[in-house]
Amino acid sequence: MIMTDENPAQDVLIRAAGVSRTFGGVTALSDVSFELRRGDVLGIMGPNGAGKSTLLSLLAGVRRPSTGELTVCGQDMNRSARGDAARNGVGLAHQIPKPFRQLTVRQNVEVAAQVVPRRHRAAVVHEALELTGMLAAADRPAGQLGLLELKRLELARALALDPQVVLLDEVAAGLTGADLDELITLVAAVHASGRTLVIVEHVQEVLHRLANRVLVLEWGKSLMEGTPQEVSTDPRVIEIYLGSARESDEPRRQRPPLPGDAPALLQVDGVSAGYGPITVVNDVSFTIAAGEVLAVLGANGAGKSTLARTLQGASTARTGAILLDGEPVHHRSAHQRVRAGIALVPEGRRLFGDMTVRENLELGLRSARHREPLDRVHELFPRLRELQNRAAGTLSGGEQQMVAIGRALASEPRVLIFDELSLGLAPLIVDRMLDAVERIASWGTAVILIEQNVHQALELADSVLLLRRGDVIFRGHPRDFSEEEFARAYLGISDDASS
Amino acid sequence: MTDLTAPRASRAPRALARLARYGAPLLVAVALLASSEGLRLATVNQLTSLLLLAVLAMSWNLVSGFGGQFSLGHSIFVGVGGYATAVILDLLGLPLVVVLVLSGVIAALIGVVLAYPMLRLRGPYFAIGTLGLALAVQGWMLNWDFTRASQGYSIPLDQSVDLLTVMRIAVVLALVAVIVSQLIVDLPLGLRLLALRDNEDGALALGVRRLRTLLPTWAISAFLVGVMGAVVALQNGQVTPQSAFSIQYTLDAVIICVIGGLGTLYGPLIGAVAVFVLRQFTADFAGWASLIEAIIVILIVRFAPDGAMGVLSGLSRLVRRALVRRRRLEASSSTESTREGVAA
Amino acid sequence: MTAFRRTVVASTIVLALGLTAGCSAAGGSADDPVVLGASLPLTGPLQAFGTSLEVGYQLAVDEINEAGGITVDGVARELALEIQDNASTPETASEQARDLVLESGAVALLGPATPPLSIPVSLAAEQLKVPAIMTITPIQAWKGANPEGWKYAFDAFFDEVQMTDTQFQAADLVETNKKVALFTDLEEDGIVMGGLWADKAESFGYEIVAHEEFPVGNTNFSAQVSEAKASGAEVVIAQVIPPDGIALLREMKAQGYQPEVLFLEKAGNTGGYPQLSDGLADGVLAANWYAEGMGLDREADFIADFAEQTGGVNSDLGTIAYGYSIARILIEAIESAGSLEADAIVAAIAATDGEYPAGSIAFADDHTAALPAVQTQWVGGDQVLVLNAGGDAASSIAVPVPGLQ
Amino acid sequence: MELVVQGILLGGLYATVALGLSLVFGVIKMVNLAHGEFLVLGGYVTSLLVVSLGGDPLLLAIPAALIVGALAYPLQRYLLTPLMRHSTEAPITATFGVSVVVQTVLLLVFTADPRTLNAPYAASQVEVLGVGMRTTLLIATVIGVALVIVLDLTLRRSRFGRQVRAAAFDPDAAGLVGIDLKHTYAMVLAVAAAVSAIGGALIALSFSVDPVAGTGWLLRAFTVVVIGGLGSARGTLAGGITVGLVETIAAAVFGAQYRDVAVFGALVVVLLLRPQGLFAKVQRA
Repeated sequence: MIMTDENPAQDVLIRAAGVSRTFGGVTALSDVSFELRRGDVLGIMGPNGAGKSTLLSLLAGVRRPSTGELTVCGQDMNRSARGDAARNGVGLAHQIPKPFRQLTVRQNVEVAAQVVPRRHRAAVVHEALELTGMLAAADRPAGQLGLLELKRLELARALALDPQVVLLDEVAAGLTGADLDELITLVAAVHASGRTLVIVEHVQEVLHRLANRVLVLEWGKSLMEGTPQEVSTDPRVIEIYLGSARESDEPRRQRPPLPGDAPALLQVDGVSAGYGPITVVNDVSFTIAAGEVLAVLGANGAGKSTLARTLQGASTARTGAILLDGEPVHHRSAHQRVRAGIALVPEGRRLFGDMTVRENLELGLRSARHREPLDRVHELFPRLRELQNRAAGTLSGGEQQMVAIGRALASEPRVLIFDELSLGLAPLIVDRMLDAVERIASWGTAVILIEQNVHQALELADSVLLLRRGDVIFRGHPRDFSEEEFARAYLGISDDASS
Repeated sequence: MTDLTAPRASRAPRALARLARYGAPLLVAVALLASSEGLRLATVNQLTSLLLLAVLAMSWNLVSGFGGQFSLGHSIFVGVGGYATAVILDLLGLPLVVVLVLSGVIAALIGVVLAYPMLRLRGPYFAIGTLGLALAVQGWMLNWDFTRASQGYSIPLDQSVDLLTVMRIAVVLALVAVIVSQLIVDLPLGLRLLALRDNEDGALALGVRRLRTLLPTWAISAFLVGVMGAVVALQNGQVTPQSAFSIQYTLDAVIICVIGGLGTLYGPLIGAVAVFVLRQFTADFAGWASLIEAIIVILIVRFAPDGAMGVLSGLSRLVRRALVRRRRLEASSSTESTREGVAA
Repeated sequence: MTAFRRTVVASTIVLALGLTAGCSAAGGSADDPVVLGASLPLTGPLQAFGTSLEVGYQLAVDEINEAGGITVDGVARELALEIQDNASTPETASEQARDLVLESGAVALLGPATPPLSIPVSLAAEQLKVPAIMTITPIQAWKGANPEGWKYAFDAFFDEVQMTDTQFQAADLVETNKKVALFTDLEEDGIVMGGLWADKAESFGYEIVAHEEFPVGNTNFSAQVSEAKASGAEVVIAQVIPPDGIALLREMKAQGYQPEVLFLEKAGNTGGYPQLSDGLADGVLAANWYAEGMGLDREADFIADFAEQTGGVNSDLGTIAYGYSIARILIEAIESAGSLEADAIVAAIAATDGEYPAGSIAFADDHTAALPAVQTQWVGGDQVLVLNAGGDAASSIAVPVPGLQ
Repeated sequence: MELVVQGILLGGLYATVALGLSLVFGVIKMVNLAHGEFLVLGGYVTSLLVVSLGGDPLLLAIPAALIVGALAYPLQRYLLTPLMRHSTEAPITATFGVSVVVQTVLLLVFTADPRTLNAPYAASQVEVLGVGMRTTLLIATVIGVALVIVLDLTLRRSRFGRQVRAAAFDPDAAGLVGIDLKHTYAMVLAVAAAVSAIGGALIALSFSVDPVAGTGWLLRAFTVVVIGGLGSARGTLAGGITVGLVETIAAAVFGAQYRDVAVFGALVVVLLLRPQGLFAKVQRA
């Protein structure tokens, strides 16, 4: 490998001091400071929306900080242009590998190697391929690779920049078992070859085995920094991952327990789904009855959202069947399933931002004349009546979530799926949303609740589906649900690599 | 039969393949040049038209196929090349080779000047912008005394070139176009180009500079099309703004590449042959010719959107899969193995 | 290795194509008919010319074949007319001209009408050294395209210089204030003729009070018409293509501009133009190459045979007569040369001197035969002769322009 | 002053001509190279209806619009929408093929002769602000403004319009609220074709149409749409008026021969300075 001459002043490769980044009024990252020394492996963790990706994009020079000082490999990132980072010794490997599909593996790596001096190129390409074990597959088109190979290629491409710092964005996502082990070994080898690493990761195992320090982000701020051990035992960290129990003593659940023989309204039978070479949901089966709340739990990347999209029809199931009232619906498109009675409150709400609240709600109606469902929505969320002429894009997150729920309710769904209901919402608002879920279920609607806040979700649920890397690892009543399973699914601490 | 699935091609066959890729077109060209004396004049004339069509398509393919920038402005370079040749021959009377190269260089320079602002546009905006540019230029040329409008700028008869020579020039030009296309794919420039087309963000993140990659490609493409326009002018004996700057040239390039396979090395060649043969065939149907051609284009876009090359590679994949399956079956039956591959 | 195989496939295709094309040799034996080629605008904007010429060419060829064909090298051979449609595009015309000679074995070419198409065909004829005769191609424009002089191509049509006299001569036949408004488009002939009219006006005692220029495909004439109207011109000379002519007429009608005489060149020679323009072109004048009463050879026959087909006695009928005439000249030249040798045929064409339905034709040294332009006025479906070949009145002109009233 | 009035009235016609193109680009994000042929077809179909049924061409333009719209629906549904999944070039190429097909069929059926629509007001004049103006252009402007208002209101107020806006804003989320994207896209092209057909009737009424006239009008429409901002009905009106003014004033200042150069030059300049259009709000990221 080609190292620039050692210079003690360059020993600090990344220095962030009070770095913030805003997107049109929304603060994605606020006042983050840390230092990274040569040879370090820094892990970054935090729930969705905590600012991890934003931080990484600043480090990679894809975006510039709004305020604060950020120096990466001696370069002031406040002044860098697109691609400068790549030329300056920073390699980035993405969560979802996007290779140049029509080029061969070798060519993919060669594209990256163009930033190194001509005479070193061949050596750098060879080293990158060798280190990542892609030498044998060098002449295959990248479009034909499997997931693990794609991840290797992604790493090889980053290494071909001959970087001092390699940024890894959830490279373990979608990998399981032996594949995951292999990847961890590979990343360790990359580190051993003298690179400094920044690893953004949900799969705790990766951080435990690789990182010497972990930075935890929440709401765009740094929550704590410490060793992997310190971090994973810190109650604050556990709380942001699992959610806190509710303060109030009043039980949320008002519905009587579900009779054991309630007929299935929605039946899901052996459904698998994914995108590209990746299988995200594997052989999932469950049933849900009218008025039942099914909590779908699992760590990030476990396949919850993909399951939701597959049920609703936004993605197609590769195998298996989905039956509504015994009627197969898995061949129908999303809009037909809405009419059949399956509605989704999508992650990130997906409102039509330039339309008013009223327009958003009315779009959900099955017909323009049949407006009764809106009365129910307004009864559930009286605030929406006041907001009805505001553009949906200008509302606060909680208000937007109300509109998203209202829009889904307007189609009078029999099955309502919530994807990450509480994501990015303040605790008080989350409370109100979960109250609404209880109300909706009490109307006889079957509710599939995908939720980060495990404790609160369990309070409501009649049954639980726990996913881990696409597989169902627990299905049953909430009371049978053990803390171990929970920890295994979320933090991967007591992982058995042979699964 | 070699094992097609062998992951590793040893060095020798790869070098051989490379030699073949550059050598074969060279051989074909030399064969054509050597046998050109014996060809009928009709063949010579048709071959010239075919080769020019192929050069046009290959050059456009560099920018729009490999580079992913859907240019609707390439007719400008046909016109510039044609006029440059006619005017230089008329006024300066330089040697023909010099005139041709000069025409290409002028087209390339104009190409760079135009591309510099145009490349700021993306996607459909680029297509609309280049189309607007092509029309503005044609509108200007139609109204500029210099171009002699519909009467046209004739190549002085004493400078004119016989059809056999024109064909030889076309052969050499086509050879250059093929070699340049190959080179671009093999060289770092081509890698960057393909990377930009496949995933622009990814390429930029890896330090690929957009303008530095696209501008030279654009210049090469404009050069080839400029020389092609010059040869068209030689073949026709005159240039008029109406025909030399005709949008039809760009559309021909699009049609050929769509039929042959956009962004492939040999797609434009196959497409040019297909379109040429089709046009010979439909010439008997007079007014119906363009209808038939348009319907074929629509059908190809609808049912084989990757063109002839897409169909070919699809077929070869099928054949390969069938071979592999057969071999696997043979292997499993010979070992009496009961384990069936899960991969099936 | 697939790249290698692809290369082989691609090069084989190219080679095979070259070879098959090379093998299919066209015969030239004495039993085969003698082929005359024509690339015609059978579709596209110049369609009317193409279809009319085709009728004329075919008529001449059929006549000869019925009479037993032509004698070449002492053998009587049939004539065959090979026609291809160039869709009104110059580069296709050029391509087809070469193809007709090289592939179809045409011994001579007949022209496609108008300079943009005739010039490339003439150039191809020179390049391949085959005789070719053009028509419906004003001779100055045609001559200008090849300053060194045509050696194999000929052109029989009117001369723009004489033609541009006819507007003033015709205007003299009615009472006007001798103020002229010109409307010329920016096609080559528009520029050339616009210049000629502007130059000549004074010598005829006219004054150009407005000269409006506009690109081809212009639709909005409001500013131009209001300027012309304001200038008080009672004579309007316009050179426009048919759709632009309709737009111009509509604007004139809308603004209530009623000149005494209106010459609508180019557009006015479209068969059935008054109907196409919903009567606005009724009474419009246009220079013409054919009309009843010119006293031409077989005039009555042609009118009887084709007037119904062309919707009246109009320039389309004239185009048939002109097509017939040049085909006839070519055939007679081959006959008199007695061989298919290009130089012999060229010499025979150059020696032509006779009466034809297009007029009396004899080629000058520059290979042009200037035929007189006349002026006609649209009356119903006919273009009625108002100014004869001698520049004198033939019949009275209806004023002011009836269609604009 | 006269120039300004003329430019504005011409702009009204241009807005009508460009409205459909703008709608298609704005909602479907597709460049429709067959737009000009919708216009020309409108002119021809209206003309056929006038010949066979008799009556006022403006009234008959309405059934003609329905016919052209009905032709466009399956085109989007069964040809173009499926192609959009493949690449952005595929639908562009297909619409180009469609435009050639329509042109050739029209040439074969009707020959290359221009066709006009006639009415008592086709070649008459009215006074607007003391400036004499073609009645048809005034009608075209009134219809153009009316169409812009109707389309704008439809998009804003009607259920269908909201579905269209939703589909344009976020095609995936549109499916979530029960919007059939394929049907919506096909309806959008049908509406665009119908509006264009009315524009074509106005062209035939003011000037004339011929089988190959579509290309010229397509480019004019492109200019209008790019200058006005893609996908905005009101922007299209503003763009139409701008182009009308540029054209009229350029013709007066530089001479009519440089009219097209000025217009296309303006197109290129606007594209380079503000690819989203002069009158469009900058879209939020």
